[in-house]
Amino acid sequence: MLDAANTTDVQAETLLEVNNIEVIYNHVILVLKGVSLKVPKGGITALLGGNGAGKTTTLKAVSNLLHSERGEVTKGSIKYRGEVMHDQDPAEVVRKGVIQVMEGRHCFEHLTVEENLMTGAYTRADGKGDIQRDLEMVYSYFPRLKERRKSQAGYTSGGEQQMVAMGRALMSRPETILLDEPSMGLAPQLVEQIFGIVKSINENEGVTFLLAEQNTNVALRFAHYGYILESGRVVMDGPAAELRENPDVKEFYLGMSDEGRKSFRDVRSYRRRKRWLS
Amino acid sequence: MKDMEEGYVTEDGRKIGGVVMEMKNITLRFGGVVAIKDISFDIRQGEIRAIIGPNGAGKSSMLNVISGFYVPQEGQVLYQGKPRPQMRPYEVARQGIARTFQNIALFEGMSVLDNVMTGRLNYMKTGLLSQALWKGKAEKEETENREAVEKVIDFLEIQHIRKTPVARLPYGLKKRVELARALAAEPSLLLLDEPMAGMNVEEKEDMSRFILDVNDEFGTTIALIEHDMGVVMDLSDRVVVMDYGKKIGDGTPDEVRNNQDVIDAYLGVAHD
Amino acid sequence: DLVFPSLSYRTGPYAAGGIPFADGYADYFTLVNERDGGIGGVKAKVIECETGYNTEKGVECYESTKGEGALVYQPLSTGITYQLIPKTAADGIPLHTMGYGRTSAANGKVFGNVFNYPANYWDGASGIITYLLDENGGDIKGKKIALLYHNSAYGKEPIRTLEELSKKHGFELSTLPVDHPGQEQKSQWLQIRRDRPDYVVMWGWGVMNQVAIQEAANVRYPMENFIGVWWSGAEHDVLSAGAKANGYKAVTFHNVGRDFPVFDDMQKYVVDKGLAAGAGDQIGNVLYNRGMYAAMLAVEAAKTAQEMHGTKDITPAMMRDGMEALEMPEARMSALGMPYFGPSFNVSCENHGGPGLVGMTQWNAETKTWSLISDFQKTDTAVIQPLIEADSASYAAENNIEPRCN
Amino acid sequence: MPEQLIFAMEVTLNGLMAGVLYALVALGFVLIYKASGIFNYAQGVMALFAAMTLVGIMNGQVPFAHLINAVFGGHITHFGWTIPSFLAVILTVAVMVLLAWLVQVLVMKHLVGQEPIILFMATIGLAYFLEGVADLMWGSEIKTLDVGIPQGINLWIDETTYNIFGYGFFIDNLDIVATVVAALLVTGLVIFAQYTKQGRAMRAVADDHQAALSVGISLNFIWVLVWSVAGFVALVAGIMWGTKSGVQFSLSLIALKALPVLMLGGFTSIPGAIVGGLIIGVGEKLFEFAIGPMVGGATENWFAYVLALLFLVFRPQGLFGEKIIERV
Amino acid sequence: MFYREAGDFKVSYQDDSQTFPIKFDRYRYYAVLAVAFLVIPFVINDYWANAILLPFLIYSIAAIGLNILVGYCGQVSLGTGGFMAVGAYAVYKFMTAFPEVSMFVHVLLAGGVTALVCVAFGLPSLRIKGFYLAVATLAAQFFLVWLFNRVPWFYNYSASGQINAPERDVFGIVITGPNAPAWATYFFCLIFLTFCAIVARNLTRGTTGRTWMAIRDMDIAAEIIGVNPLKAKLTAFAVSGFLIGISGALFFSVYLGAVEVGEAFGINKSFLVLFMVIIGGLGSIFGSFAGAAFLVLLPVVLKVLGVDVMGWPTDIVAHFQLVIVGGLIVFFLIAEPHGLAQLWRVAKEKLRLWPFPH
Ligand SMILES: Nc1ncnc2c1ncn2[C@@H]1O[C@H](COP(=O)(O)OP(=O)(O)OP(=O)(O)O)[C@@H](O)[C@H]1O
Ligand SMILES: Nc1ncnc2c1ncn2[C@@H]1O[C@H](COP(=O)(O)OP(=O)(O)OP(=O)(O)O)[C@@H](O)[C@H]1O
Ligand SMILES: [Mg+2]
Ligand SMILES: [Mg+2]
Repeated sequence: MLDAANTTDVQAETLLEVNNIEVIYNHVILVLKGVSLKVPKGGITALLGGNGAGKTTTLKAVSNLLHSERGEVTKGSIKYRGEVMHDQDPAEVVRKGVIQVMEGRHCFEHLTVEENLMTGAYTRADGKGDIQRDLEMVYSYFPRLKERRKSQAGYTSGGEQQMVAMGRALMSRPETILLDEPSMGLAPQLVEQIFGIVKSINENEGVTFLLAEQNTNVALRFAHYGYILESGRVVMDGPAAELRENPDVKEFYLGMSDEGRKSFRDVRSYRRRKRWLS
Repeated sequence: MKDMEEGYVTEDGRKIGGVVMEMKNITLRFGGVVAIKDISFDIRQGEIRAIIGPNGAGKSSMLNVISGFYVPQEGQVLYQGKPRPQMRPYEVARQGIARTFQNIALFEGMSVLDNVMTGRLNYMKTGLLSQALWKGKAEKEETENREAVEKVIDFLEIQHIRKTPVARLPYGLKKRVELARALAAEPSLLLLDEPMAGMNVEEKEDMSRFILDVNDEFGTTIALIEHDMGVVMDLSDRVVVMDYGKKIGDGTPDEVRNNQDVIDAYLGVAHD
Repeated sequence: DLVFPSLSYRTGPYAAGGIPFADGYADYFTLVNERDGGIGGVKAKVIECETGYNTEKGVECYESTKGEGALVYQPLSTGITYQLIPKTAADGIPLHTMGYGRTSAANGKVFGNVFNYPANYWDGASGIITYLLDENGGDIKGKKIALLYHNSAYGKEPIRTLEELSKKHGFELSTLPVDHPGQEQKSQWLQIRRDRPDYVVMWGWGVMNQVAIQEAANVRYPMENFIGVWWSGAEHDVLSAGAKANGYKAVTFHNVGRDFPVFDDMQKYVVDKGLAAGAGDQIGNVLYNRGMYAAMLAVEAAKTAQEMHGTKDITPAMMRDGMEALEMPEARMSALGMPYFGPSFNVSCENHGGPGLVGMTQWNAETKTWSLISDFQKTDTAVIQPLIEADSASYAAENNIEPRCN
Repeated sequence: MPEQLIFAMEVTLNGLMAGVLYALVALGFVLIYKASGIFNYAQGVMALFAAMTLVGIMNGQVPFAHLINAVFGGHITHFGWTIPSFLAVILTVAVMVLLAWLVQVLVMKHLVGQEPIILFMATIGLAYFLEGVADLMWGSEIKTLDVGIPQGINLWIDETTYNIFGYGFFIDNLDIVATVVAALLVTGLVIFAQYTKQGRAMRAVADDHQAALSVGISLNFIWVLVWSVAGFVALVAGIMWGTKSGVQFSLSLIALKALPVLMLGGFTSIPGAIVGGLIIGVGEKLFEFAIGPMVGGATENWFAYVLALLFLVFRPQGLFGEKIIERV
Repeated sequence: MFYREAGDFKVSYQDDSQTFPIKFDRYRYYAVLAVAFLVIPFVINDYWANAILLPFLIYSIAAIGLNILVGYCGQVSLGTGGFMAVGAYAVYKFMTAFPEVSMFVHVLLAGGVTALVCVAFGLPSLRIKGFYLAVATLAAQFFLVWLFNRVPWFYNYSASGQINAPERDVFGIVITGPNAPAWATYFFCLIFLTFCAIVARNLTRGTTGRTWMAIRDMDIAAEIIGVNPLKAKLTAFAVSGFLIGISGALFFSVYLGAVEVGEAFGINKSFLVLFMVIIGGLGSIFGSFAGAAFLVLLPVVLKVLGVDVMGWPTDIVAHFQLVIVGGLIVFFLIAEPHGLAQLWRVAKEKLRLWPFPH
């Protein structure tokens, strides 16, 4: 099994620092209640947690996409390379090298698959040749996309759209990628593959990842460090390897009991919920 | 393969009945893209039937064919033994087929309660006039259906968000509300398109429990698409495997798991 | 104070026409106040209310001003007039719709409160035909006349009269409606170009006028044979077509130009003192003159009322009496510094429309002036009167009105 | 050739020309719709505003003169100079760019990600606002616009057709100029939208504001760009229509003539605007010519819409519009 | 502190689905009704009735009608002016043909006729969606106006082509024509508004309303789960047409008394009602009231402020009015895209949390 967690010795600089932020939607709905996290350069940091824990919101706070959802950061600070990030145009954030792959794909429906990928290169100033090379690279990662390059993205299957979204982000040659649920709706083979790609990009090109993921199992296998979010607060954090061994994480996030993996059939009458905070 | 006429008995002792829905040589094309190529399979009364396959294999399209949203160019759909004439999707729904969607298709502008109530359209019969005056029949009907819906809401444990607009809900809860909406219709056949995508293990466990309970308590037949092999292997009675629009496998989870074609096309490594 | 509300429109699609009229109306009252110290010593007060040519705003304006002791309404919109006819009747306030509004209101027996002297639409239509008869030595049999009209109640007004007249004089009438606002008249003008009518008569308002004149120039229709009603004959209607508009004609019920002594007073007492309602550059424009004429008639009616009732502070009811007894001989106009500014006429209980005297004006593109090219002539009452009787009779029947003046 | 047929030909030709004029207005709509999914109701008022500004600049009018006079007293109206039309057009374009920027900063920026109907509503607010400002700025009286575009019958066509058919066709010079201008504009815009990076970004923005932001497309920039171009198109339309009918309020109503064109051609298609314009122009003129006299005329307004409606029933996205994606 | 839902328990599902589940709202609603029915008729004068209250009441009905179509069913319509014209001409024909029948009946019948016309023009909505549909409804707008202008039968062959409301009464009280007392016209419209609002509320909280909203939010999914789109859309068109027809009938017969179709029911009317709906809040009955009040009152207030208080020339005020109305529309949309109703809801939500933030 691939195990990236033993590369914890990278004592890299902190690229992204989220400091005790609070996010409110619509002026009334308080969603993040003081979230802090650090993303070291060149690392893969995972953000774990159940539904509605606030993972997406955290990522959007970083990429400054909250604004268009009528959300705002009311407290705390977000710094990228020591520079304060909020109040910056989202496009500016991308130009700084931080790009987000949004949850739920968000492809440009009316554009073809290839045009979608090309929009990823919008902020790039380097020549056509480089962009073309990267396009080929994306196609080599996702051969399925090459087959469908001329189809309108709106008509591709859910998984294909997920690949488009990933590929589009790669096309911008980012320094940091915020990945929101990359594995959602992907076939198991592809999940492995995508994480493989994440890992190789991370290792070969030094791209930093902040990864929100439900699939804790895979995420902890590839990430270096993990934060567990619940109801808008960070309830636990630590190196991925440690988290994997934590009994609570094991039980609630990995679905393991002492006897190994539980069958989904067996949980029927069994039910217990543990929450660190409620 | 278990293909005795009158059904079979599962390992845990449930009785599976005869064929309720049969797809015969379905072919579906979109312009040049062939989404489904000559596929046949059946769904039996009371079973949990999984459809799996790589992305873009045509699984969702298959559900859409069953729902009547896509009309296949070739092939036939037999429902309860009879060939189904071409129908509008809402007529299909009236026959007792309910479903959830891969990209959540809730009515964002409505509360959870209202969303679930729309699931009961089949049971709403009063006329416009009576509703406009909100007296007598209309009010009674509303109350009766509300009771039924509340049962579903209780069952899925979403009481606390009853009045919340769905737009505000996190992904996982939305999926659950969608299931509630489908269940409210008290369907005989329930189609689920990736009901557990985007959930963590704990939530998947919850969802599995709901699915099993529905199947158990109401005897609802379930067809489900899912990428989590654990879930598929544990829950389903029989599995169809699709790849590039073709059927490459059909059988019990164990049979499928050990099918080399399936391993090559989909699973990658053999899953335990 | 004597209150004269002015329901004006300085915005919206017809602002270009509404502005000069409202300026003229207001300025004349200012002049009377400044020069004469008011009407019979009582100051006149103009309350301006913007309607934007919109009927609902018209209602709001009416309701908000009627309580201020309004003496007479001049709404400058046929639509608002229709609304106000029953309302003013109920409130006992007179309504003066000069050259617009409900034509059959000329019948004072039915419309006790409404006045449309000195001329109405049907007079306009008839006046145009009379003029053409004169031009052609009294015979227009077999001539083709096209009516290009704004496709609204207003534009449809002349059709019946013209139909009657075409029966009587044997000309051929064709009608060409133009939909609001009237910017696109290609079809109509292609048809005119094909059919080559001898004359084109226009019932337009707003942008329709400019476009029609421009298109007439484009298809080289002889401008002398193109005649508009008085709402299609102001400077701004012809200016944009430039030299090509030379010779265009419009029927009128008052004089045009700046050559009247009253304008010297206007300059002195109003414009130079900075009291003008507008920029003061509209004086002498056709619609300014019309607004001023309307104000003058109102002032004279008020004076008549003051004399009749022996009081300075007249009520709307007295004002009504004054309007009904109004006499406008030439001498009176001359005395006001407005010689031959309009036709001489008297109003009576039966006839609220005056004698229907109309003249013809023509545009000179070089000097950029309109000039009166015919006398104020009588229109064909034999044709018009029965129409008025019929229409007012049906109104009376609908609303259970007992005829007055018996 | 029978006379009626010749007339019908003339009507058809004129319909085509009228269609081009409609298309000029429709183009502005298409641009903004394509770039943001906004149905820009203010396009008509923008044409009015542009034309008024052009006239105002040419005549050396003092902006807001009336207001200034009313508030502070005084009688200023003109600076006392006139500006040649070419220069005035450039200045007006600059004003339209400024306007685009203001619209972006003050309005659109705050409405990113809202539903289309909300954005539509905002443009209606903008239309009101702009109309009021235009009137305050330049006065609401009617103005004559002459930038030297020839107007009136084209004699050459008249003569040529006379020699062929025995009846000289009427074609307006202004329409010919408009056709040439429209052809240039459309070519340029098609190239821009389909083949440039900004064009692609523009279409991406229309599909999904958030996703566009997430890949680093600056909505600000794209929208200012597009609104500027739309402002320029509005100016062109304003010049053409203003030359025809004088510059005044009614100019803003030409938007209503552009809507059926838009619908028929497809909201998202630049060539569609032209083709739609031609079909509508010919259709309504022919209908008025052939059927109009039987039903009392003035059919053009509604017929254009009914015609477009008929097309839509068969192609709900218009002739060239992007297919409406219906999936679950 | 006084705005609470805690402690306000529901013991039955009927209670829970009532119009105002929160007690405080319910009392406020009764209070408003009481003032509207028992106080205003006694203090009303001509100005308030004709310049403010009648247009407010009538536009509220129209806005509710359009809100059903646009806000609840998601079918954007720009044909409101035309449909109001149908109501007006229908009531005119009924009034003149059957003078002895009560005005209540006439107005309701006019609503019915409009509903039919509206359904006919709603048919294309099955294929045409979004702004395409909006523009397509303009066909109805222009065609209807043209028709009423063109065919003399509609205006009883009157010379001018205008229609005039003859004097008609209800139970002996004159409510149309110039002699109708202000309180009677007000009362008449108020009754219709109350009726329409209740009908609209009942429909929107029940099955029909849910099918409409389902179509609005996601029409394909709605059809797949069992909503018959044809039925849903056409009932929305019918109900909307019914209300808009009533408002058109009242607009003509009670409020203006005389109309010319192109002017009173032109495209501007369509836009005006749509503004009311959007500014008030899509999918909210309360919003329809708020929107109507806003757009009826604002110009009057601005006029009074500008002309009467500041003493500015009317044209400058009129231009400023445009600027301010436009500016406010934009401002409100930015502050709260979901309209005044949502602004109100958020305010309530804050109030409920008060004094604790969040
Ligand atoms: N636009 C919004 N308006 C109001 N509330 C919102 C909005 N978006 C998210 N929320 C709320 O914020 C909370 C956190 O949502 P978020 O999407 O960040 O969760 P998540 O951890 O990404 O969950 P999931 O795994 O389901 O995606 C949820 O309770 C949700 O209801
Ligand atoms: N309406 C459509 N028009 C054109 N192509 C379509 C349409 N619907 C589906 N397709 C194509 O058909 C193929 C099958 O799509 P489908 O959505 O059924 O895949 P899937 O098996 O559900 O995949 P996933 O697991 O990624 O959801 C895809 O290649 C898709 O692009
Ligand atoms: Mg999320
Ligand atoms: Mg799928």
